[in-house]
Amino acid sequence: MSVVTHAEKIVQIITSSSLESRLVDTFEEIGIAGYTVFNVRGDGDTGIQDSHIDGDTNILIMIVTTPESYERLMEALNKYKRKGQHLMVFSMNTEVLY
Amino acid sequence: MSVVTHAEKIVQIITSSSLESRLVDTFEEIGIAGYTVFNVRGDGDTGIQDSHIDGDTNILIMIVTTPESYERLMEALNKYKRKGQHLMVFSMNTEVLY
Amino acid sequence: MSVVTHAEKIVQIITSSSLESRLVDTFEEIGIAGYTVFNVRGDGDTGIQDSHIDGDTNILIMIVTTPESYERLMEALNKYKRKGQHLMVFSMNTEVLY
Amino acid sequence: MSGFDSLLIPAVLFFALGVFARLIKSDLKFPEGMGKGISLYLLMAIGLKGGAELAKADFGIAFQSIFWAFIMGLVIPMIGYALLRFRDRIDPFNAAAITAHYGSVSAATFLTAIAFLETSGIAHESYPIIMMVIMESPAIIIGLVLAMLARKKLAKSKPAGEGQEVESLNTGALLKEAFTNGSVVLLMGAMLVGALASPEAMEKVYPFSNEIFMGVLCLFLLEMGIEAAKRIKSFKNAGATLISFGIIMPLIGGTIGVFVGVTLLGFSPAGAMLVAILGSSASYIAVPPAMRYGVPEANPSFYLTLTLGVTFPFNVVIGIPMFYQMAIWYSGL
Amino acid sequence: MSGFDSLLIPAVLFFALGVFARLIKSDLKFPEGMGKGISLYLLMAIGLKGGAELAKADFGIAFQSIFWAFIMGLVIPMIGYALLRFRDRIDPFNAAAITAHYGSVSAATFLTAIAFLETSGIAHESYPIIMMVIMESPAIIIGLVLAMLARKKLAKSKPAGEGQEVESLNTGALLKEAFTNGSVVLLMGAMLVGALASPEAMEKVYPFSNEIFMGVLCLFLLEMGIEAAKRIKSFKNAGATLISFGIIMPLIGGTIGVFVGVTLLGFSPAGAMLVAILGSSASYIAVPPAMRYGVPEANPSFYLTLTLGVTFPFNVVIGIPMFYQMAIWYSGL
Amino acid sequence: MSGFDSLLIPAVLFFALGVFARLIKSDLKFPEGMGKGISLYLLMAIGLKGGAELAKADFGIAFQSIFWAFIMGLVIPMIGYALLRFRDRIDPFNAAAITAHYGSVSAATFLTAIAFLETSGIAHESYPIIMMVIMESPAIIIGLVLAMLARKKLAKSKPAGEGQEVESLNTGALLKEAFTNGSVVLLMGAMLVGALASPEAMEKVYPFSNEIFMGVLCLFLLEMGIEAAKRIKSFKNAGATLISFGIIMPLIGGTIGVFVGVTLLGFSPAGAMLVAILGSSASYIAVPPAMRYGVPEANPSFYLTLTLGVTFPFNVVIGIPMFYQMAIWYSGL
Ligand SMILES: Nc1ncnc2c1ncn2[C@@H]1O[C@H](COP(=O)(O)O)[C@@H](O)[C@H]1O
Ligand SMILES: Nc1ncnc2c1ncn2[C@@H]1O[C@H](COP(=O)(O)O)[C@@H](O)[C@H]1O
Ligand SMILES: Nc1ncnc2c1ncn2[C@@H]1O[C@H](COP(=O)(O)O)[C@@H](O)[C@H]1O
Ligand code: NA
Ligand code: NA
Ligand code: NA
Repeated sequence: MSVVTHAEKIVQIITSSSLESRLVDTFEEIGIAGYTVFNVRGDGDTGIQDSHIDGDTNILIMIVTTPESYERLMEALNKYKRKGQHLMVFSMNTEVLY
Repeated sequence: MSVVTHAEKIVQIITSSSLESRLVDTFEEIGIAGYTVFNVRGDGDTGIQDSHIDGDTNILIMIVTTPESYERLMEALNKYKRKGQHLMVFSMNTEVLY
Repeated sequence: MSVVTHAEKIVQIITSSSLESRLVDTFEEIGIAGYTVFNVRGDGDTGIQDSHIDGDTNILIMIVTTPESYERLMEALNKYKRKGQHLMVFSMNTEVLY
Repeated sequence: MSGFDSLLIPAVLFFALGVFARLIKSDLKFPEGMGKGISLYLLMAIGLKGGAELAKADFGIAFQSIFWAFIMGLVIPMIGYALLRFRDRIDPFNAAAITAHYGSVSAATFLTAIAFLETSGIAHESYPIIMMVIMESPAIIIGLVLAMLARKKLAKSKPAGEGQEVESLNTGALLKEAFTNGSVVLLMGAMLVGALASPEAMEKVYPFSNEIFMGVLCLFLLEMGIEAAKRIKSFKNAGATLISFGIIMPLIGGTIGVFVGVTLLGFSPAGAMLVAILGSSASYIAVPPAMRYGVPEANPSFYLTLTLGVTFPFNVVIGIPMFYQMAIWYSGL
Repeated sequence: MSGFDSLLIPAVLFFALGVFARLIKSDLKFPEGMGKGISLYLLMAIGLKGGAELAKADFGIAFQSIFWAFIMGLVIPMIGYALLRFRDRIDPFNAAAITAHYGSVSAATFLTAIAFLETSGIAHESYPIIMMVIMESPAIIIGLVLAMLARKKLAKSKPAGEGQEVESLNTGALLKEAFTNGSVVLLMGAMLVGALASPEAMEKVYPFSNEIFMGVLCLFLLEMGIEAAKRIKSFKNAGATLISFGIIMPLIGGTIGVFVGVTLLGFSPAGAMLVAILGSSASYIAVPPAMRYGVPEANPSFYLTLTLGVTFPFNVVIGIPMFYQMAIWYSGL
Repeated sequence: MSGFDSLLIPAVLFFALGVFARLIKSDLKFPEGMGKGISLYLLMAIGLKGGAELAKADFGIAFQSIFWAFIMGLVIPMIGYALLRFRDRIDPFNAAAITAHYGSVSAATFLTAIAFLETSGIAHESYPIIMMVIMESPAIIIGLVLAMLARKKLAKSKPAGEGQEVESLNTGALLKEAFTNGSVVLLMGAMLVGALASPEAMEKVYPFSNEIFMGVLCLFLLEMGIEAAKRIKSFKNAGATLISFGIIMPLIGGTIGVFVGVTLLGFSPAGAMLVAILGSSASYIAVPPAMRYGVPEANPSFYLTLTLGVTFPFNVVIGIPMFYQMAIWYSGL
């Protein structure tokens, strides 16, 4: 195939919208300039989150990142989790078209 | 890297919003407690689904699951499909941060 | 496991909503009949896109595709990019349940 | 109001604007959720209004209205099914799913009919509002039963195994859903509120529920115009048989409605026209989701193309003034 | 207005309809964002109205109202914390997070109380509106401080390392947030606009902010009914202690409010009832997000179940007429 | 109305509130789609109103208005381009994309100007409404043409291959889009409805389209204030040249508008001020999406920062009262 892609990582974070601005600040601090946010609903240990009131609204943040930034990002997110914040964090491999 | 992740599966289901409550009941039955729902639009064999009227609204349900629950989930979804329901089901590998 | 899945590709495109109708036309031209659209927000080189005004609204288009269509799609998207359009394009492997 | 004048009521003009915008491929579009939000408002408003009036209504006529609404909801989809299955033109699943829509009602069409009357200052009975509530459910049930019979027949002609799974569709749950459908509950509930609340209390609500009603309806029909025109591109897939069904069926349903309204219920021509619209219009709110799950064998694109793309515009532009003239003429016989 | 009549005001009836719809598992639901949009409207409208009236108000009473609102916002959550921690029934983090909600105010309950008065044509002071603004913030601070103390205590009893990280929560930022909360800013800002703009200019805004207000409130309470009923399924998890707290706490807060309103501020029974509602109602707008981040150890499902599922319905159905009677009786002593 | 009073009209105060909320980093925000929904309402309402009045308007003046609107839409972006390219300060693509916005119109600014007049009870011509419709499109075309020329020039100075692909942008489709833009269609369509529908029918729509208009506008400007203030953080990237362009350009456009309004069209000072706002304001609805696809080489963050973050607040706070005074003074010469 003529199209060349680059192996990178996708990190996805599901959390309450109340943490959005703080996470974004953290991204800036560790030098991550791009991210995408989805407004989502969901269910889990902390009950139904169906986005009808502010305390009840989930977001999913997706970051496509190079392997280097990936480590920094995961460590920053891990720190959040160790502070007791509820974040669901997972990652996948991806091929990015430059 | 100091951050440890666990290999799990992501299952994504795209279907009409009319099936949401039934699918959620199914999740509960097979012991899946967490899921995330995206309101989406789309096009496919059954025509444009652009979320302006109820019969016309797509959702995407995403479930992050351990390999064991994965099999149970896929079988339950397969059963839906064999009953003739329109579900688009696909899965990916993921690394989850606990 | 009794459930059989098929290896396919997921292509995701993040771009401004102003390109949606044109991309959809392109999909039709290269014979891709199904796709799913997410309304998203985001940040990147071109500034915050938070979906409050039309020039400021991001979408993510997701296409699940066979390996053959995948190449055609990526080439078509690459052409867009070479024309200077801002698209973020990346792909993943997936297992699809027929 | 002559036939042509009726096209010049603002709501119908905005509908036309929506269709036009889509035809010239304008990027005019409503944000997600706005149409759904507006239709909640409209159901609430019409319910409140109907309830306040029905509180002072004749119980006997109300009961009769309910009875005949139920009958219409059963008979019309059966006629539709027979038409669609004639010479086996349409397969039984699509026939069942499509016809279920015609037994039910399109609230937007009904509200446009009320706008048509109110703009011309013509009084009308409010019983048709309660009839609208009643007609949401029976059609769904008919659709499911027809599909179930088709499925049984198919299962017999096939080796066992495949068929049985289909059988296990939970019909009880589906029936329950037919009666707890959101628009039924909201409309019925708002009617109750309108009937229970004191007139003074209701007066505080009227600026919202009555005064701005016509304007909101215009905005809603603008979106409905866009939605209707979107379906045009599916006309070719649907085929001539289905498209013509989308025009013939409302003619039949509307004629039945005029008869029910004038002869069986003794309504004025205005009231009978509203009953005709109950008969002629086809739901695209409650029924499509029910059919999607209950009759997955049918193609949703068919029924949305027909109800939204053909029957809805037909009724808004032609049906409303025509059935009104028909009711006047028939009342005068 | 007798106690029973008060249940028949449209807003309360729509609340009941929402609860009912959810209980019968109707698929009635609001599009995403609609509830949030409506509550922006309601805050703006009540702010404009309050501001226009406060512009001609007595500065001394206004100042006293602010003072006592602040005190209520501090005292009520402390009482709540003591109740919850009694015999160590509820762990300190959940106790802190829950009680913070009770120091703050539920705008929907407050607006329903105003609807209750206006429907009956009873005049009321407008100082309670400014009190509502004041009470949004101190409760959040109390909640954070209580949780911080609990965290310190826990850290001592544990080996170092784990605890310290928790400590580093940025409390300064959280306090700032407590005061720049969206509803505080909108309410306060709309009050300023109402006070600054000329009466002629305000008159052009009134059809939107005043006339349709009651109707919009009905639509909002319909959604709140659905949201409240959704929490019922979490009652079992929450347990009897928490559920009964959800009823006892508003009784205490409301009684304090009646005392503050009648004795300390010299309000009419109508005004005192509004102060009682400030005391008895529990926030579910500003406080939950603050607690989610500030007290992550607490379970959000608990506080939403209590405030939305127990206290909100209790106040709307029982609290409002009851505190009004209490205020009348106490004023007459 | 003095210059200072004009700042106290509710719509402007709400704009200031939105800016303030954002500056103190309040979490006040509108749900997605709400702003888009409100702007559909505002376009519909202003169109209906304009249409009803234009139905009785002078055809000659209407035609002249259209003509001069078209000329303004062509001339203003050319002046802007020349300014931006002066000493090659801004690259041709960004210059083309930015200047296209200034040829077009900001509906929110225009509506605030109308609110300014109506709050003070000053009558104004309605021709500027039709001029607004006309001015949406030519600017887009100018922007595309300027970018195309720049691209040709660039292609010559580069080896073949790369340039050609860029060339293949479908300009025909882009022109079509300039004329079928959603707000053009809605505004034009609503004007037609307003002109065609009978006055009695329109009266039923007025509570929605006229009476609540001012209040809805307040809510809209609150959101616009938040949106405008969001752009402030991009000021540094944009640089001093662009920021000052965002203030100089509306001064030029507004002055041209006063001249066109008073001298060429013979409007009252109120009408001429509206024409000035057409000239001075910059679109952020129709033009940004067109430039995104049509001039992908330009940075969208630049044009949104300028139009929303600089020119919009400038016009709302300073431009409107200033151009009104200028029109009074110039009319009196
Ligand atoms: N297994 C899962 N798969 C997908 N999403 C999940 C899962 N568990 C939790 N979530 C999402 O994460 C949010 C918070 O989860 P929890 O902290 O468990 O309440 C939920 O509301 C869901 O949106
Ligand atoms: N190839 C595909 N890639 C991504 N989404 C798809 C694809 N095919 C279908 N979909 C989604 O699934 C929904 C239903 O598809 P269908 O049953 O083919 O009409 C569509 O509306 C799309 O949202
Ligand atoms: N690294 C990234 N990860 C995820 N989404 C991104 C990333 N970079 C950009 N985006 C998305 O792509 C959009 C356009 O990016 P840009 O062209 O860099 O402004 C942004 O608004 C984001 O939604
Ligand atoms: Na019907
Ligand atoms: Na309280
Ligand atoms: Na301009």
